[in-house]
Amino acid sequence: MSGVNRIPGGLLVDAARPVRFTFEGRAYDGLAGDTIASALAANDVRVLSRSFKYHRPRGIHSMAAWDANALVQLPGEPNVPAERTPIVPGLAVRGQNYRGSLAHDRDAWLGRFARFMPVGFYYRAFFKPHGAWQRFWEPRVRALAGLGAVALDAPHGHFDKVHNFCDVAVIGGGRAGLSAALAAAGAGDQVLLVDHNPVLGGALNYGRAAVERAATHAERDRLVGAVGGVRRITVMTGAVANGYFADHWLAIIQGSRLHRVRAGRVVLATGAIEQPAVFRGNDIPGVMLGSAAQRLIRLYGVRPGRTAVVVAGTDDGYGVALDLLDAGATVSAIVELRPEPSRDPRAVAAAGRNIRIVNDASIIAAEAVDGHLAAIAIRRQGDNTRHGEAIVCDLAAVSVGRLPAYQLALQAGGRLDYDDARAHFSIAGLPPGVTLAGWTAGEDIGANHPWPIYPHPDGKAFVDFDEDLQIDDIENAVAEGYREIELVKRFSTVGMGPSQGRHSALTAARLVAKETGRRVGDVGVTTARPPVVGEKLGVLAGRGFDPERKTAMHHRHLEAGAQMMTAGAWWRPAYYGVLAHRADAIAREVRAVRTAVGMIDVSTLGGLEIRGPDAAEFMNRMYTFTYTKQAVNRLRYVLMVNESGAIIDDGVACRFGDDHFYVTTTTTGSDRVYQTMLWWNAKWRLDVDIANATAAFAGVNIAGPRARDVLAPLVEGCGVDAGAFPYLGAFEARIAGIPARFLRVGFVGELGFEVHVPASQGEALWDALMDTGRGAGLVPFGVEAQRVLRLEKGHIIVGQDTDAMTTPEEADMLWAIAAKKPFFIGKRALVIRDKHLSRRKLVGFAVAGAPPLQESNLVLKGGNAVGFVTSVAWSPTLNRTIGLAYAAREDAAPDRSLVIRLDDGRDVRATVVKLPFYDPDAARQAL
Amino acid sequence: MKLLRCPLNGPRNISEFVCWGEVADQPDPATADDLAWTDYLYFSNNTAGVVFEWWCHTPTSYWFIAERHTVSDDVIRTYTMDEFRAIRRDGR
Amino acid sequence: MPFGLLKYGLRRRYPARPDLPPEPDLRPAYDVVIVGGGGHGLAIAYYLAREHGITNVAVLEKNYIGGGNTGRNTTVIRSNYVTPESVRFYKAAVELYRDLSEELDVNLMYAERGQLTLAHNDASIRSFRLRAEVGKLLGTRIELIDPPAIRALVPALHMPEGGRYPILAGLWHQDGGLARHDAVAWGFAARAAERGVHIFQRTEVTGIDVESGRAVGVATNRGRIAAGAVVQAVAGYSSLLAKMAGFRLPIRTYPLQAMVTEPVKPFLEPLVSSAQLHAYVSQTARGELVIGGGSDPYELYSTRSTLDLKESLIQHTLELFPFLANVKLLRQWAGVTDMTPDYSPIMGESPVAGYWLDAGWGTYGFKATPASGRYMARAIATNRVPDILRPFALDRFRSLALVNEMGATAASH
Amino acid sequence: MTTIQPSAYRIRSPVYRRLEAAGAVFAAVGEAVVAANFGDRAGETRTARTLGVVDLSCLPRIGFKGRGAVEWLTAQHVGMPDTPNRAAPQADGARAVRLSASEVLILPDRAGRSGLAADLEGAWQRETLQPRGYLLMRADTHAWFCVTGTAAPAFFAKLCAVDLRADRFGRNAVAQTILAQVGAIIVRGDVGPAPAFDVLADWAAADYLLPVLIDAMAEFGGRLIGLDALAALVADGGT
Repeated sequence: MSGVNRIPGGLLVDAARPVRFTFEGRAYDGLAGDTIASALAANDVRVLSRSFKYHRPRGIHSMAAWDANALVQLPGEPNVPAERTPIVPGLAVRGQNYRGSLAHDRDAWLGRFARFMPVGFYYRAFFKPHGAWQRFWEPRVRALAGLGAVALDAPHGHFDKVHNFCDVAVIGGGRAGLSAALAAAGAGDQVLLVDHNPVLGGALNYGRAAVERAATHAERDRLVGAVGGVRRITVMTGAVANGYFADHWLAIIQGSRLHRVRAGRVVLATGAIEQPAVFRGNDIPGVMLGSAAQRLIRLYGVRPGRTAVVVAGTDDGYGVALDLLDAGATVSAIVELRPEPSRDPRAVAAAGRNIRIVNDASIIAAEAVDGHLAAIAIRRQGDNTRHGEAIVCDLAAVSVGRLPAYQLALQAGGRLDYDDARAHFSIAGLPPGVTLAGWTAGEDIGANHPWPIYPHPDGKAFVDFDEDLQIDDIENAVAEGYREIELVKRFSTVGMGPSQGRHSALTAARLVAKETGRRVGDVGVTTARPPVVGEKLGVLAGRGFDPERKTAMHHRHLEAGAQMMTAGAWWRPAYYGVLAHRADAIAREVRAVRTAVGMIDVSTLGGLEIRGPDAAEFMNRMYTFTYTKQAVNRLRYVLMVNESGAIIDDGVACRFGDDHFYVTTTTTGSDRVYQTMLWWNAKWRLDVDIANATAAFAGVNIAGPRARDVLAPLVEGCGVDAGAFPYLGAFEARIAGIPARFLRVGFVGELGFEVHVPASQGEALWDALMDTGRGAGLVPFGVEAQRVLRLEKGHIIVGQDTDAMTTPEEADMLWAIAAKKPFFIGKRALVIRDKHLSRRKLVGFAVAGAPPLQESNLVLKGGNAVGFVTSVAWSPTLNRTIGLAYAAREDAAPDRSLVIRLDDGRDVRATVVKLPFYDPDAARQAL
Repeated sequence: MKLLRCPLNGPRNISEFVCWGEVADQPDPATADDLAWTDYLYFSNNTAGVVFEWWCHTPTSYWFIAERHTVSDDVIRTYTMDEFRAIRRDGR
Repeated sequence: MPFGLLKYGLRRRYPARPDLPPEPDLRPAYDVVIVGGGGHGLAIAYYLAREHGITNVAVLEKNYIGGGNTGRNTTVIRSNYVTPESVRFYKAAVELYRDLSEELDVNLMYAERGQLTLAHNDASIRSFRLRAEVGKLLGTRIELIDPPAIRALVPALHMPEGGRYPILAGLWHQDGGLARHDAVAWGFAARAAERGVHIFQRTEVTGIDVESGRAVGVATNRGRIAAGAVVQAVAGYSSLLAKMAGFRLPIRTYPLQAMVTEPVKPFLEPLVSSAQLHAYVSQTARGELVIGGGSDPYELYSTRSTLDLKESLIQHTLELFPFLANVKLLRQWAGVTDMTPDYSPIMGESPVAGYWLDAGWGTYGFKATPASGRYMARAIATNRVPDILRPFALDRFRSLALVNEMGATAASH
Repeated sequence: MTTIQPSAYRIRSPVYRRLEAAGAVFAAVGEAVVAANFGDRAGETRTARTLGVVDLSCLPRIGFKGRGAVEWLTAQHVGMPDTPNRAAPQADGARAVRLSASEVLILPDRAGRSGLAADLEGAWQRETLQPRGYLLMRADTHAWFCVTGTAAPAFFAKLCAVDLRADRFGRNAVAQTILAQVGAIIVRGDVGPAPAFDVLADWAAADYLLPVLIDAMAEFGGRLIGLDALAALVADGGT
């Protein structure tokens, strides 16, 4: 048995397959195909959750998950729409937003104090005395806030994304959508037909447009059958079209997968959303939309109630009444809100089946017993009694009109107009390629009831169920001076909840129009933004792609016990050893380079090939130095400044031919420098080709007094002695059988060779060098040791010792500027910078002892920060702490004294030292 | 996702491109005074309307010019550098 | 039950206290015309009236008040910048915010929950330490903290040991906080209106009247208005208004997007952001998660939303809080931001006499509101730019003496 | 037969450790080593028809770029596609992939028999005529993965925003785009009966990309396969 309210004929459920699940800890039986809400309704469970502000009991309202009334809690998953979520065996469901039990919520008192919580009340109170909000009130408000709860240990789950392409995307699989899909496919288009329901058919599956269902079902079967027979139509059911973005780019969510669909054109057949009537108690479980009752009956085989009252503001109410009769419910009355009796055939049929029809009536209130509908109080024309007539019922089905599902249309740029005659919003102003069909287009959809709003002296007539907003709240917001609908929304929060105004926008617009004496069309609705319905963050994230780059020697570093660090997308060895002995490891590597020989992986440095007759001229314009006179097989330092004159990159340029420069860049700079070079030459059109060879070259720097001992045995066709291969020389030769480029550099201040080889042979190079180097005491060293070594030499690291403002002048690198050149990028700006010299200068400094100096500690003068430390390290070579820092210009001279503030607030004195700290006459690198 | 037609690669999602802003003519550094140069460096038209912009298709590092409306985000046309020079010569 | 609310519950008729009085008649001339009815424009009006007795002031808003970036930002208030000039200025803003609820007699829901910015590499640690040291020197509450301290502050945070985004350190800024953005605009509007300031909505400025180098009035869709002084405070449209006054600004305009989830029970107290992941997250008093990131990649005068930014932003958010995978995003929106080359604002004089600039706020406008309002008002009233604003003068772009704050943005607006 | 260790060779694939871990049996192709199979030739051949990926990173290839490159190659009797983003098969099974008006990539056949790349490099080095473009070390800038099988377009749709469906992206079509956030050149060139797509992507990112490809393939039963499977396809499918 799957519930006392179960009846035969549910389109989506399988009576032969019961499914057991629990709600609030108690076990229930539903059927395969049931949603949580339908299964509970079948078992006569009416209260599903508690409301946001007043903690009022709430249950099924739309049966389409358009509102927050039926949001429930699953383990680790809050705010689950019970009206759409299928039950599975063992599913453990709970209500939301209550303390104690769903039936007896200890926070329910909030509802009784509603009158003390008028719209925007929190702006009026809670802030005195000073700080009371943060210290006292906010924690209490937050404790009551939120709906469901997240579990901090909830597993991420599997989500992913795909791209999808079609000529025509049809959103909505009802009558209009099916027809549009067939038409487009007939014209030869590839069609994607998207519907959020489990099956196609839309309202044809549950609505009752005519007295007899047979015709409706026949039409559905014909259309659905036809679509199934067309290969050019791809059908996606259970898929929500959640966003329209530029150039027909649609976000469609099916299960845990996001489809990003590029469509040639889009047909929106999203149907219409039935609207609630506003009266006291219109949120009580048992009061629901007529279409909700019909969905329960036709889709799930559930009788929505035993004794029903139908509130009819449109003719559809009579179809609902007929369905309720067919479902075995008693229909005590149809309360017709319009002055004239309906002549609709369904009304005639209803009368014919002896249903009492009360014409020209209005609603006073719905009354609840034990949190569930017990009666509807109505007032007939001429009845002047205070309480009117109470009609006992456990179901009130409300049909007062519909609102086109305009969300996607408005996201696409459409706007709403109000049709006063039909009390209806219509959509206009869509971009090319987006069209509407069916109810969304206002086709075959009757007039709405113009004013299904029935204020009550005691309130509780809800305009917005999500936010517990009543008629007064909207009126009072206007009275407070918030006359624009956007301001009313922001002040009252109407439409801000999970249903994003689907059920409140029309009423809010009508009320604001009345209060401000404007047309509903002039008031309008607030901007419709993506998504249409709430979308899981996991679906949006999918399988995140986060590329990383590894050098050819990457795994050799790991095998050698390196601690790796990131530099942009690259992985680089920081040092070789364990974290616990970090300092020792770095010092050991430094000493090895100073006393024997070390090797560092420099593959991550950018490598650019500049080739062509204008190569030298191009270099001259891109970099500050001069390159026209640079000899072949020599290398030269390169410094790049931006158009504002700030240092942005450096490296070396090797000239391998009159028309061929090979230029290195910083690790993180290569892509940007490459793009920049191409951009400038798109303007200059010099006869030069620029190619990015960064990934193509693996490289090592072998540095130390014994560097030659490592290389000599392996290098073919070129000597490595000072005569054949002087400092700043650059040659192409082979090493261990591998074609290579050799660069004699001095970055770390020792005899040093950079060797660049094809990436695919980089590991082989590393292996060969480690092998032959063993005798010479070769050790690999990492980025940290290199930082110390270059600091001892006073070489800057762009981006660490420079910031977005640093000029060559500030960094004391005027030696790298060829001022006589007519032009290089940034030259003109540097002329201006020279006229307004900054107050700072980059200097070398040393301090006595080993105070806990840190990079970014401030350099103070007269209590003000005049600069900061950019690099600092204990020098194992010099046995003292040395560093680089920005200091006041007047303190830049050697032996001046600086005050540096430590993290802990203490000040230490440092002495400015002429750079470099180590080997001032640069003898060692020139060996 | 916006589509942008790359003269080399055809229409692609705009996420495959980077934009370096409105095309601005560099004054002659030899003759321009500081005011003119700082104008060129920082003071942009920031036009609300149709502009010519530098765009680069990153997978191919291909630079070209797009004529785009900065309010509607409509791309009127894209140009190879040669095409752009041609229309510039025609005094547009 | 705070006493303030009893009057509402105990009265039969709702005692409306209109924040916005019925619109007055437009005068032909005002001492000061403020273009832009956002937080900044309304704050300038309020302080002109309150601190300088200048009440013959009109605020012209082309749409509805607070409808621009005031109502679109993610309400972060902080002073953890890089340069002493910026820290001094934003510190002044934070101090004004602390007393602003009482001053405006509106609960702005100002709460100093603290802001934590995460460092995933040593470059970030260096730049964070610089911000911490500058902040400490100038008396803000800010420090660099280690992973155990981070775990204690935000137990919900996912802290990977290795990988691309290890959490190596955090910049903990205890002064960082949140306020209800709309209420800030409404509060300034209400108290300015009380003092006689005229606020006009749906009133668009179509031209600036300049006579012999001096601004003398504005043209609007409701006719011309003469003015002793004109201020522009129109975030997102600064260049266009300046163009009406006849000059260009060092500004490029980009959309900035943000998004919000459905409400969930509170689990996150401080504001958490990561520069490298270009994401920041805070939880409102209602329980929603507000999520923001970096500006859009190209210039656009539009508040449209994009799917690709939402995808990357949420992917990065889940790196920090993976357990949010089943929480649902409810809404995404955008503002239009005026970015300057140094990410610092432009305040003070313009090339046109009597025409004042409050522009170039990029993503920092909301947190500056009371300070820019107060000191801009002082500048206009005394015709002398206060020292605290001088570093942000337009002419810094002529001497290339920029106030570089690039390091302080990257998604911690 | 003696087992071949990739680490015994100078030229090594950026993903050779992953191939080893997957149980690859390696074979020498000229100076290069490739994964011939993973111990299941028949199964791999079946997989190749639905969805498989082969690492061809070690096979030789070369690029030419800049003023005169296309003219010089044409003079060398290289069949040249007349528009960019098209590939032209050559007599010996190699392909000339035109990447722009002045850039061409020479891919050998997937068995690595073609000597065209080496011949052209030699000829270019000996050449004195200017201009003749400039050489690009394409075997080292890009790793090379070949994705085969009928499910390939659906698989690519998970990683790439370009429409690669058979009727939209035909034989010898070329797309230079972004694949799983990495810049990539995708060349359609079928193997026997099976659609095949050559993916050339950043050499340094190959060790990131391959696992991403394999993860995205799982849904379709796709996996790593060896060069033998391609040979088998050609044999029983004919080209």
